[in-house]
Amino acid sequence: MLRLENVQAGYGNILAIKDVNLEITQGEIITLIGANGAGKSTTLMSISGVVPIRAGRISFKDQDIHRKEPDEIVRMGICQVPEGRHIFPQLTVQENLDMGAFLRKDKKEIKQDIDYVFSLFPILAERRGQDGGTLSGGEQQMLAMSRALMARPQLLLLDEPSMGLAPLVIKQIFEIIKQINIENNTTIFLVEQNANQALHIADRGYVIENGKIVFSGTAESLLKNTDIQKAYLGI
Amino acid sequence: MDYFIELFLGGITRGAIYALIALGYTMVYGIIGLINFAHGEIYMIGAFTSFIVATVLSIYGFPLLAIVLIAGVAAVIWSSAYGYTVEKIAYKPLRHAPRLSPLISAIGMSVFLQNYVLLAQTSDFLPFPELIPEFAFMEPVAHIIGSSDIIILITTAVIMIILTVVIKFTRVGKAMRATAQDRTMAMLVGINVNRIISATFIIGSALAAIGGLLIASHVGQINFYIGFLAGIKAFTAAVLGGIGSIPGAVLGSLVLGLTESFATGYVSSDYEDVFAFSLLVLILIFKPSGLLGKAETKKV
Amino acid sequence: MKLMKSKKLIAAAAVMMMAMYAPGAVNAADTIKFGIAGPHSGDLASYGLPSVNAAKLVIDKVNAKGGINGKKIEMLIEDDVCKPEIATNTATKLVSEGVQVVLGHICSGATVAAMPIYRDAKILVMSPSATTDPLTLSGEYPNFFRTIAPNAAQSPTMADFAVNKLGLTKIAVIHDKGDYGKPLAEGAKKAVEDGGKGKVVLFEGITPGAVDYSAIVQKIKQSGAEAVIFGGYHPEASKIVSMMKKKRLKTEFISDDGVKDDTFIKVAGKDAEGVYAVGPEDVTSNKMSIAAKEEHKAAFKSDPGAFFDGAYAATTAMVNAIEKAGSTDLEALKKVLQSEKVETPVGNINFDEKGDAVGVGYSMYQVQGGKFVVVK
Amino acid sequence: MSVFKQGMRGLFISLWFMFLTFPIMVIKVDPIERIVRWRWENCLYIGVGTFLVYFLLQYLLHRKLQSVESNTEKDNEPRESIIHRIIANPQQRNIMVGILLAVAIIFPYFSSSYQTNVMTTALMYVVLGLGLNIVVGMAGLLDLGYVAFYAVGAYTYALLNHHFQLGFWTVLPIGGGLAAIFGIMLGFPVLRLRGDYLAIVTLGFGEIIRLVLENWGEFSKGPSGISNIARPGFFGMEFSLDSAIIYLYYLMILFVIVTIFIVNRLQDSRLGRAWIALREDEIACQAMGIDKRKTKLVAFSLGAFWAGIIGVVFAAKTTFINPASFTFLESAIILAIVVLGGMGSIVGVIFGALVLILLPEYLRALSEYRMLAFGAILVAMMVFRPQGLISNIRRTYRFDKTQSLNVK
Repeated sequence: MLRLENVQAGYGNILAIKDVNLEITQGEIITLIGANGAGKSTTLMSISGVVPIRAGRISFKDQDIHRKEPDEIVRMGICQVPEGRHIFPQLTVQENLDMGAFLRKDKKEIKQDIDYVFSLFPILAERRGQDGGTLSGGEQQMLAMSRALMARPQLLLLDEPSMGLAPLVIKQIFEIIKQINIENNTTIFLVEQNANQALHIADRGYVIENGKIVFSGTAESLLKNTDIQKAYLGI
Repeated sequence: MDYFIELFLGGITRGAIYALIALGYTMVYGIIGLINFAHGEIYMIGAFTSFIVATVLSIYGFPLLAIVLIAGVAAVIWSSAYGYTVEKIAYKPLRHAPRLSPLISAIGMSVFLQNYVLLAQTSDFLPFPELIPEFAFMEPVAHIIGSSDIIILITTAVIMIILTVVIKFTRVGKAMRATAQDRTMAMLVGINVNRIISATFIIGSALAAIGGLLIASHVGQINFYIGFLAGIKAFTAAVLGGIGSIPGAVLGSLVLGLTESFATGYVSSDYEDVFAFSLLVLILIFKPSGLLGKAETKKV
Repeated sequence: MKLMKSKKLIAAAAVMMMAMYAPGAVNAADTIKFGIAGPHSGDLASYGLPSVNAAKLVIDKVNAKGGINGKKIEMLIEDDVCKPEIATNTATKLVSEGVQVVLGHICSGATVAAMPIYRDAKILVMSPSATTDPLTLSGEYPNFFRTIAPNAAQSPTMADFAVNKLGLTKIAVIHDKGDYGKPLAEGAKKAVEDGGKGKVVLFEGITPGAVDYSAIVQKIKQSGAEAVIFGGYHPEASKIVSMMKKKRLKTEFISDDGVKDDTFIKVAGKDAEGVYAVGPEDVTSNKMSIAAKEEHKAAFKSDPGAFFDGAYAATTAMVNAIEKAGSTDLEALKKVLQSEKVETPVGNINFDEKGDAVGVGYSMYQVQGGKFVVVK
Repeated sequence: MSVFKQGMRGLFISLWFMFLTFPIMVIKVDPIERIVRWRWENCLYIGVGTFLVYFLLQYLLHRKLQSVESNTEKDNEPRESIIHRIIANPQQRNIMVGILLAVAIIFPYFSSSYQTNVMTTALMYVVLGLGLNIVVGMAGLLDLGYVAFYAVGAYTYALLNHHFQLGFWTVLPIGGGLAAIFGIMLGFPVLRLRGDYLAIVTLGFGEIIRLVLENWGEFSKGPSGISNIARPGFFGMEFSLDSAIIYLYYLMILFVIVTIFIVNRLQDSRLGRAWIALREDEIACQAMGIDKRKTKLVAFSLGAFWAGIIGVVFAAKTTFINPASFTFLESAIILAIVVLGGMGSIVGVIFGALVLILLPEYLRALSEYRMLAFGAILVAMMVFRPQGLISNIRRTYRFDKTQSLNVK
């Protein structure tokens, strides 16, 4: 479904990802794990078209997307929940969700989808008139995911959904990720520092170090790999 | 009491004029964080375009109403075109540049546009055709408030309402607010940010053009330099109200207009601007983000 | 330490070199270098460009006849944008290029700033427009002449006209805070007060370029003034006059020669009717002025602008002086200018000891039927 | 992009500009005579001109892209400019400085006093730029009213000279000190404002100072200004005009050297580091125990001090000042010098001042087009080099094995 081949990208004089190759097939959950600054977020931003790539190619459903504008990429069905959530602070919860459906015109189905995300996260329904900036961290994460779902993505990119959240909330979020994957057949690309939790819901995983993919394999094989256990799982 | 009312109405009219220009500043600032110094020049170009079109039409003997409408539309079209082009040339390539670079680019653009109009047209003051007639029914109160004041007040009020509705409820308006609050995220939900920024410049320029037409017709003359002082004042008004905030720009403009009017009326016009700027300093000392500006919540 | 030492050495060397320096002799060229300085760009260009045209007309004629005593006149045109700090650069540039006489500058502030440079270089300067008093009256600039009367003559004319001619006693004096308008207004205020009959009920400055002047007009109304004396230029004057008409004020409006400009009538339109303005004495019947205007129309296909007559007169007077004196030596030129009358568009003039043109004064005009007409 | 496609694009852009400039360039009306002149030829010029400029830009862009590509292939290190390399190498730097100084010293002997005068003006702006650079470049405080302090210095000298016949050298420190006090007075209430609010307040302050000078006639002689200000003397020696110009020139050279020396030391001082840290992250700074307010105030008053000093020089140089010399545009030009040169970079500021002040003077040949060109150049410079002509180089410390071994 999504394929990255020899992708290079960076900011100014710094090359954040040097050579990234990875592939996702329809319906999978894959995870990209790595340390701070390894190039995880840059990879996602390159896919979304926010950070232009310097070399290589990115294709989605056999179409090159690396020269497309971010809005065209969203239109094709790739949606991202960025690191730090990026809620529109002065828009209400409702308006934040409306923004998620920005490119859609089917009012009726939008209404249905709103009901659907409220069923996933009932707390958001209570807060629908409140400004996004006033929500707690966990609620913001829920809102960010809901907003992304409003675009009915085929591929959902999640950047560190567990960051800064309480363990109980993290558990809930990961459960819902799995649920989204199963219920909607949404392909999920999960970037995490919390490797243990991520690998437990993922089908396959990649490990990135200094802008290069160093390991890849099924989630189970990664969980068993001793190097990875030492470096990322804290075992 | 009459004197007070006269000064009050004069101040409100002046405030309304500032508001039309200040809105462009505040919208552009809100969305890309740039003090668009060339905005005053866009206003001047709007006034010039309407002057040229109106004079040509009146020479060819068009009726007044047609002149007003065509001149107004032409001013809006060309000012917007200039606003759009200026953004594409001078600001868009600088999106990721250090913060002060677009500011210098804006100052350069302002100098350029002034001299462009000076050279292509003239350095002389030109008489602006009287597009707003003196209404007969206004005659009894004409010594207090003129017809053009009324037209300015009504137009500004209507534009404010339309703008508020557009920003609050339309797709473009929502996209503008989203882009202003978080540009990266706006991209990620599928907003074409470049197009929204262009739209902001176009709307801001259109408002400035209407301002240009109204003010030029009210004052009765224009030259290439009118944008500079009006621009600085409108910018002051926008900051006073809290830059980036649309109701703030309107409130700031009214406060500024009233302050200047009363300062002239009750103290001395020598220090009119001193009062205006002192008020600004005072308000910012006690409310560092302006009257209606939202204090920036910085997360650490 | 080593660095410090070398720096000291350099400083010492610099001072020494400077002391040795002597300005190189200006090479005697085979042309007469005629400087023209004033605002040729920027917002005040419309005051400076007519002088350039006037000088061109006169000098082209002289050159066509073979120049003065076999020497052609070469024009050096420099822009000072009416700014004092730029005017000093302009003046230095002209002086270092070996200019021998200068027509200009136009604005008083720029002229005052530039004069010491010309004075030290002993170069004759003649302005068609700089009216500030000290230029001639202080006696500090023996090389300065002008074809326009000083403010000292203008302010009393306005005050006297309002109080004695029109018989109005309550006067509002307004100015544009500028280096031209404010001293004029102050002079008018003093003249009204010294006259004893009139009373200044309001004295204020307005901000040029402000979006509207309704507040000050309301204030004039509130003060009960019967006449407004305005010191400043025509853009502000026309805005105030229009606003006064809009507010249905019947107060008389009297202003200076910055307003006595056809542009004022063009811009203010029918609101200009009845406005009084002081201006250089009427030259519309002067044959040379009419001829000069025709020349301008033929050469530039437009009507001459502000200070055209004065600039034409100044150029004529300077050219005449160079011819009669046979050199561009300041003292020789001064002698001719002070002793011999010359026919110019502003009359048959010579200059007094201080540098003001004799026989150039002010008269009062009123806008009647779209034209400035002399008030008898 | 194919040539045909580019051609179409160029054509489209030309058409757009022909439309854009249509009312202003083509129609000229005389509202009094009621004549309309249609200047269609201008439309043609704009069209052809735009088309050519478009292709020129495309060509330049193409070249730039190529060089970037070949550059990234070679190495990922950013390429250093020649100037950076010279600065980095102390030996080359000393030679360079020596040559520059020599040129500066003999300059008046090869040029007219006009050239010297213009150069003096440029040098004044070098110092002004360096002063503002402390505030904007180092401490990151956007100041749009810098000219106010310049005015304070100029009026200090003009008034003291006029009323008490105080000499240039006596007033020089007074002018600077007074400006610094004004800086503190302004800085005290406003420094807690965030970036752009600070900018507009400083702009307002600049205007207030100018308006007071304009209106308070009893104090400042109002708009008529103060004339006959004494030129600087040299131990009681008086100069002729030509020598005075040259004397001032050398004086400014000296000032520039002293300023560079001090600013350079400041940059490396504790204070300088505090400013830079403050510019980067205020909150982190406070957490590190930097007194934010005091540090900012020092930056503000130091910047003001330099403006005051140059104000005194300005008054002495023109011998006439009035409030019209201290408008907002002046502040904007000084700010442009700092940004154009490259924020925070001393060499950059010097270049910026020379370019921005000398350019309009030498563009005089273009007479009425010079301000148009000035505006266009400002925009073009920013678009093509937003980091400034010479961007600030961070001091890097390289670990050199051989050297460290030698030390042992």
